[in-house]
Amino acid sequence: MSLPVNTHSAPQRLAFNEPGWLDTLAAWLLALLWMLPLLYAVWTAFHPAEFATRLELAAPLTLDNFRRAWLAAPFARYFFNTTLLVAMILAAQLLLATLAAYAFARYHFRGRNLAFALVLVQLMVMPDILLVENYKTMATVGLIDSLPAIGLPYFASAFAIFLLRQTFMSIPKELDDAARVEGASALQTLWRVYVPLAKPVYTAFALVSVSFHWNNFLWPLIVTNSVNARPLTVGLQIFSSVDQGIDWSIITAATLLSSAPLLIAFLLFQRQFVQSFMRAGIK
Amino acid sequence: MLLPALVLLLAFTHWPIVSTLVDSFFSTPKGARASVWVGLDNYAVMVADPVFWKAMRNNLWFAGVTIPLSISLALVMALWVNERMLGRAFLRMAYFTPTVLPMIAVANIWLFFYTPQYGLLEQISAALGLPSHNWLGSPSTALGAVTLVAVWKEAGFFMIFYLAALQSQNPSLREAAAIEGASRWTFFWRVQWPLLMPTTVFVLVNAFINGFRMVDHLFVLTRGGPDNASTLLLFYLYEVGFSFWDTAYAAAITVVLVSILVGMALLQFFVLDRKVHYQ
Amino acid sequence: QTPVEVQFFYPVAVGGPITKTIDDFAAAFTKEHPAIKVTPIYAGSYQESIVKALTAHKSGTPPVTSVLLSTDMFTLIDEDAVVPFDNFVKTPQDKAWLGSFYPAFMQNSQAGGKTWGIPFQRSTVVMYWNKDLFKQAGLDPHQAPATWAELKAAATKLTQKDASGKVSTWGVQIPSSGFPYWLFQTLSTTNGALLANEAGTAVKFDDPKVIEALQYWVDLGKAGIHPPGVVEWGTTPKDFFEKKAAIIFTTTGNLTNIKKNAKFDFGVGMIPGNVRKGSPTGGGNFYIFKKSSPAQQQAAFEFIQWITQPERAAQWSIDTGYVAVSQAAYNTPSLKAYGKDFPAALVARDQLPASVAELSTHDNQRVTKALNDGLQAALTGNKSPAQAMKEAQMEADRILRAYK
Amino acid sequence: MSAIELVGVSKSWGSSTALEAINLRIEQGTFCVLLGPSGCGKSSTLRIMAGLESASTGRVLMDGRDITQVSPAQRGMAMVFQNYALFPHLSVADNITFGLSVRKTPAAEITRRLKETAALLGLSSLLARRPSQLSGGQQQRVALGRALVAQAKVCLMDEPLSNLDAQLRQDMRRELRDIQRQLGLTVVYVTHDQSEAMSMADQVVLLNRGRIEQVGTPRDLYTQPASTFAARFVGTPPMNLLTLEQGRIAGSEIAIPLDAAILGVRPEAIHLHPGGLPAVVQSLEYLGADLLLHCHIGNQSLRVRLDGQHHAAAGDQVRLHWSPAEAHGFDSAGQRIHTHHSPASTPS
Amino acid sequence: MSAIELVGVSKSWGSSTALEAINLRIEQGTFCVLLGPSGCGKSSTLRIMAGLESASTGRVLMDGRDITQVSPAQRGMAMVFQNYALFPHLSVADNITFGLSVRKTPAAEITRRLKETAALLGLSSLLARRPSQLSGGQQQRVALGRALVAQAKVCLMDEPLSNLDAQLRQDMRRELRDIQRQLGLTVVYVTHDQSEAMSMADQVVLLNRGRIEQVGTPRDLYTQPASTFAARFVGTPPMNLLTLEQGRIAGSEIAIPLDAAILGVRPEAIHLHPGGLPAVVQSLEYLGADLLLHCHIGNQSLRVRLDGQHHAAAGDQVRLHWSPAEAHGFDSAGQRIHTHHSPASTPS
Ligand SMILES: Nc1ncnc2c1ncn2[C@@H]1O[C@H](COP(=O)(O)OP(=O)(O)OP(=O)(O)O)[C@@H](O)[C@H]1O
Ligand SMILES: Nc1ncnc2c1ncn2[C@@H]1O[C@H](COP(=O)(O)OP(=O)(O)OP(=O)(O)O)[C@@H](O)[C@H]1O
Ligand SMILES: O=P(O)(O)OC[C@H](O)CO
Ligand SMILES: [Mg+2]
Ligand SMILES: [Mg+2]
Repeated sequence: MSLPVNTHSAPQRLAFNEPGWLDTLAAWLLALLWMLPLLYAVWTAFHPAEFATRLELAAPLTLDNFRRAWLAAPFARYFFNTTLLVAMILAAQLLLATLAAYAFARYHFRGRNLAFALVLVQLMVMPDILLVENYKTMATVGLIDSLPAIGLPYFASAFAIFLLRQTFMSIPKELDDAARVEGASALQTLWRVYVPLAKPVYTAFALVSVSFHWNNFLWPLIVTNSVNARPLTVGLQIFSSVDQGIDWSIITAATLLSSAPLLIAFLLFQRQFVQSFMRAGIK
Repeated sequence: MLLPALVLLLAFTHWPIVSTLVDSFFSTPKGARASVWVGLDNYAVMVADPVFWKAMRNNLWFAGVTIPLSISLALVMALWVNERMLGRAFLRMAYFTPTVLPMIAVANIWLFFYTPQYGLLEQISAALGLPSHNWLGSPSTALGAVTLVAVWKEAGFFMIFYLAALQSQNPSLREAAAIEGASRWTFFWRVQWPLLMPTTVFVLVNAFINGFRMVDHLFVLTRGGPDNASTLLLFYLYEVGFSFWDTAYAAAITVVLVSILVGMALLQFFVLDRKVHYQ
Repeated sequence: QTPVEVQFFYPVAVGGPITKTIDDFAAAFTKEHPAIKVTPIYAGSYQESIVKALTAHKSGTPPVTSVLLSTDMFTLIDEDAVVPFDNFVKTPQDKAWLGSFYPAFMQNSQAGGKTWGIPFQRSTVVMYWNKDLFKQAGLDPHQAPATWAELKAAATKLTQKDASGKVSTWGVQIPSSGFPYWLFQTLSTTNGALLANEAGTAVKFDDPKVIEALQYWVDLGKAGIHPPGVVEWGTTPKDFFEKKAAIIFTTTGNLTNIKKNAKFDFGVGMIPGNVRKGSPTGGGNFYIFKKSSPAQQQAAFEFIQWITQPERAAQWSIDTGYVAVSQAAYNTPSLKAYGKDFPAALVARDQLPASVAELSTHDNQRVTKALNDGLQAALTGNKSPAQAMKEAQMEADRILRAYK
Repeated sequence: MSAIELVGVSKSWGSSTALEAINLRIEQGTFCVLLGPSGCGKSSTLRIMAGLESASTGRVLMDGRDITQVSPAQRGMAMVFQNYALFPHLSVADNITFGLSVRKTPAAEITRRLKETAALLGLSSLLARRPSQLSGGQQQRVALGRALVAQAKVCLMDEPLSNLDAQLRQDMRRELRDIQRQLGLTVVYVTHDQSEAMSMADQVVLLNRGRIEQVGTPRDLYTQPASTFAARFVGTPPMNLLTLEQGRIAGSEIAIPLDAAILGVRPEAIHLHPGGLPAVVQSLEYLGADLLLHCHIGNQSLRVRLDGQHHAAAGDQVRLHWSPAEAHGFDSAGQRIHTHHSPASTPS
Repeated sequence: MSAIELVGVSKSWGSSTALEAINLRIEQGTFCVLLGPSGCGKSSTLRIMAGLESASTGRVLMDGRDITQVSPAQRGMAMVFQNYALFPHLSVADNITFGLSVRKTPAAEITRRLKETAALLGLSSLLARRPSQLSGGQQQRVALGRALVAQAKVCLMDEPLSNLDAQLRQDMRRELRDIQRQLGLTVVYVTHDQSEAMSMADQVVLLNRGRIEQVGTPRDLYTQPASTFAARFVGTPPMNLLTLEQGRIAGSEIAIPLDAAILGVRPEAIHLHPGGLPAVVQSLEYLGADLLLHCHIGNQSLRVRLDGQHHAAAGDQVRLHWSPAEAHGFDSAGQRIHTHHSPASTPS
């Protein structure tokens, strides 16, 4: 630890609070390493195929890979499916979890602990693991190859219930009392007091949920057969199926295309994202 | 209020768990042949199935490496970006980015990194004059290669949790420790780390679940090969269930997977949780 | 009146704009037959397509028809998923059509006296070689190695190393991911072994001739003239373009792709023989699914008939490199002209007489996985060829016991 | 007729009893303070009045009507919570009108009442802010606004000033009292701060361990504490309580002409006087206006409040004197012995 | 020699200045209180002494040695943080001995000192508990223990009592003072509570907007406030400040024989006297021992502290009197005018 030499300079904290230059260097190296796949993808996607495996600074830029990728598979449809899917799942999760969490947080009823334990089971055993049985269920109810089939098993999210319950419990009971004294019903109180107060948690959860389901692969792979219901990930995998011989340029272009919405959203909102995580107290 | 959520949970979590267990005692129906009670036959097949054991061993190795590695990296990242460091916002973003990228998509990029002869690793090792290596094509490195991808994917996600926890720690603890003469290192080991324990448990549980759930990249990178060197339980389950259509055997494998996860849940509930909460 | 909708899954396992070709066919057919609407759905690799199709079948909503590996026949029959074509073959013309396909392709299309699959996207494995590299190595660029011994000798000369002793070009490259058993059949067949019986109920992986063939493959690697470990099917054409491999084995279905992308003069040849010449046939057949309505099945049948007509088959062959499925197709003016101009396009067909059926058994996915695992184990040096094949045999026997 | 009446109200939590058969009348338009130490049952009493908690036994009457079973929303009482319980996500305006909008009051009416209330409380310029952007005093006024806007006749307040700093608390006390008088509200006000109770109340209800210890005006409580508990609880510094043993101050030879077990004298009633009782100064506390002496007589200690201009040092010998009228007697159970006349007003 | 000396210390945060060239000497073994309103720079001053913040300009000396560049760990000062900053995962014992074990003190020595400190602070029976299992006062003592066990000569405390309830705060003040005297510590103590400063300090440093307003003993500050700021900040209720216009109380015809712009009189210095100045009672505050009258003279308002036994009502006419010695004069800039003799001790 070294101390700042010049105390007459602009105010600054003392050394015990500062990371050393070695830390900074290491942190940056690791960051570059972590970015490498993305950097490579950007490089390849924006250059002609000949440069996919060669890094030459003089390589010309092109958008042709994106054009080719876009035409090679029904990406527009995939985007539509994924967007719809993610929105549907998120809406259902938020609605169901809000109601359930409120019941767990503020009502005392018989079997509450048992019910909560049942919810917690799903934290561990996620629907992905139970794909064989869930597939059978979907087949029985005739939902295979539809967006609801992809979404249904995730509609009731134990994680969301757990998180919201924690949050609701941490909301001062007095706010609930105040709302009741002011004449609000239980649902009014939930909607006008609890939900707005849990906003950071909703944001954090929404981001986790959206990125999880935008990226989810195995279950959609199994329950979808056709373009009608196929989400981006499955479309991308079929598109880049290694058997065809790998055209890195077009695959990276497609990869960037399909992750762009999340990536851009994250870049734009990364501050809020990290903060809402912190405020949500997910820890 | 609780009903809709509970019904869905019952339908897609609890019922499948029970019916998986039941199915694992029956044979697979095929075409005209209906399924019949076979007792423990499916488990006997499992015990004798070298691929299952290979998948199990691989999965334990995969989890055993991914969990500590991604968690310790996450911790280091969080400690870094928690401090006032040059380009902190960029660093946070860089570490976190893998989390938002679809695994199935980035696996294609990693495939390029690992490709023999002209892949990135090859180009780097060539530049350094190292011998070339077929990373995904050799049994000795295939599993390691897919594990590395998992670590890359997970660390940033866990970092966020650590970061959130660090930020909620009382900043005067650091000052108090400084006054008491503690170095940064002492402060970390004696104050920050113990206080992060609940987060570590949370992250640990998540890492554990992911250790048995993350198989997307296998579809692109190795498909479990070569010679099952990189196959994992869930991937094998997928193959048995949807490639071989042996649903009864798949049920038995599911039962094993569920038992592992539930076992972990109980361990966490009864052991870890007790020890780490201070408030 | 709404047209009958025919959903149709198809796979792609080679490079090039296959999807577009198929879409064009479907559009053309629908234009000619307004009462039928054919919707092609690209379903991924062969592996993924069979999974999709069977999944769909199990959930009660299969596609009406699909192109799937010819080798999936037994599996599809066992799952009671498909109907035989004999049901639809009524008129003499139909009968003539059914008889028009190359017999080699029908080996994997018929069982129990019925026809379950109609050849469409069919292939054999052929050998591609880089004439420039041949010249550099002092070999005759017009003369491909014709025997195992010649192949090994040529590959030895073709293997190039850079200053640091690292191999920059491999003499020969035979892919071993995806469907290693199929490429292995080029070696087992030429060594005089057949891997399975016709009924698909027994295999002979531990035949000494099979082990010997595997030993040859392993030895190519040990000699340092074939890349070590498992070689990707998908990147093999790219390796060829990049001159990382001088000779490759791959499907004739990649021909058009290679023709377009190779920036050098290349040759296409039959698989080098040992005790005999030979190569497995490969590729996909049309199947009609049981759970679709009779009207849909009939419509699918019409489509399949239409698309396998000589002109279409010729067009398909030119667009992709796959073998046109009937002799008549090779008599069409377009394919004749193409073949004259580009003789390489005929090699696969000329290889047909020596060809054998692709490995196909009941519970095909599992049996082939057993063999694939064994092959990979041997190629990566984890097991000796003999041990690997013995274990694969045991596993296959266990799986097939139920079908004896 | 009294605005609120509790009849035999008790409350238990499982096996522990928070309130024991409370009987209490609060007259319309008065400012009634529930005073007592932490855990004595003040909040419980208030919450039972509000309907937020149900009484284990007993009845709650409002204007003579039994409302024991009526839900909080329908009692039409307003309440100000200890930490204000402002909705942090709503603006000041929305906080104030929350109840009106929940009750579907017409928009024009809401606007009108909001304007009036904001004007009354001097909040007009702050209506768009969030609670977090307000000072403690402003927050307090918003909470008050929310309670007032409904124009409820009864307003319940649970330690509304306890989070404010000294200066602000001082100002708010006055403001609250003014508003209560102006609007003729019945206010039930909970606090554990005796000086707050003294300076604000019409009627003080002193609670101790779930029982009512004393009810009366501030002056009653100060000048005629009904028990040693009341004597010790009201006043800073509190009344000195000296144990008497056989008519003498314990540990000394000083006889006290009082037939009691405990003698109470307020610190400000004690003066330095050459003819007083001898005592020793243990320590001092300088408070500017006052100087507090901590003295010993026998083995009893007592505090003496002197003018701040006095000088003294630890160890000094002093002589203390108080008039007999200032001596309070308590029996060994701590109950007041009513033998002495008092210069204060008679009990109500 | 002074234990701590600040020489021309200033501190800015970006463009805003928290401290402006502070010069301050704190003598060894004294109890020095930094007093001032929120944001005046108390914590900044303390943190600069501790080395937790670096001064923008100026030097910090300790026993004459320049320690401006020395790290907090090496200054050998102890510090008690406002929120205690106890390590929540460590037991009381481990919290107290944290510094000793970090500094590799021998185990036997640690045990011995822990025992002593715990005994001194009455923590002996709590050593195995976690901070979360302690009451606020106990936590405060642990924080103190952690600071004392190191046997540092200088102990810095940042509002250590602000989280405690009134009773506990009262007790802790005395306890702290006792310990400081007993161990001969130099204590620098930050508070914004003037009564705390008055009752504890040897020396009070009154800060206002980053400057030192006045330095002196509590009595100095109370009896000789150097400015209207000091006059208003010290004392409850604070000194009345009446604006004079041409020698008269503003808005009245009452002449005051004082050559000043502002007249200051403490509420307790005013008495009812038939010959006094006429005033009108606006409102009253009954506090038991005292009765506060809020009165008007002209357009100026002032508070009068009377004995609690007085009766009065709003609207009463009263006559107020104070001795000339109790009148403080300030110029229009708010600075004290030293014309009057004072009965208090001479400034130090
Ligand atoms: N929800 C509850 N469950 C169990 N006991 C409770 C509950 N609420 C209050 N109590 C108990 O009832 C008693 C009275 O509590 P109450 O809140 O009325 O006290 P209070 O006088 O308001 O105290 P404070 O000044 O600390 O707010 C206490 O002993 C308390 O522990
Ligand atoms: N880290 C900081 N960054 C910017 N300004 C600061 C910082 N810390 C303090 N200040 C500013 O410096 C001034 C003095 O702050 P300081 O904390 O010393 O006040 P204080 O007297 O301790 O107040 P309080 O009684 O509220 O704790 C304030 O105006 C404050 O806003
Ligand atoms: O690549 P294809 O289409 O020639 O066919 C490959 C084989 O049949 C796979 O088993
Ligand atoms: Mg209370
Ligand atoms: Mg401060």
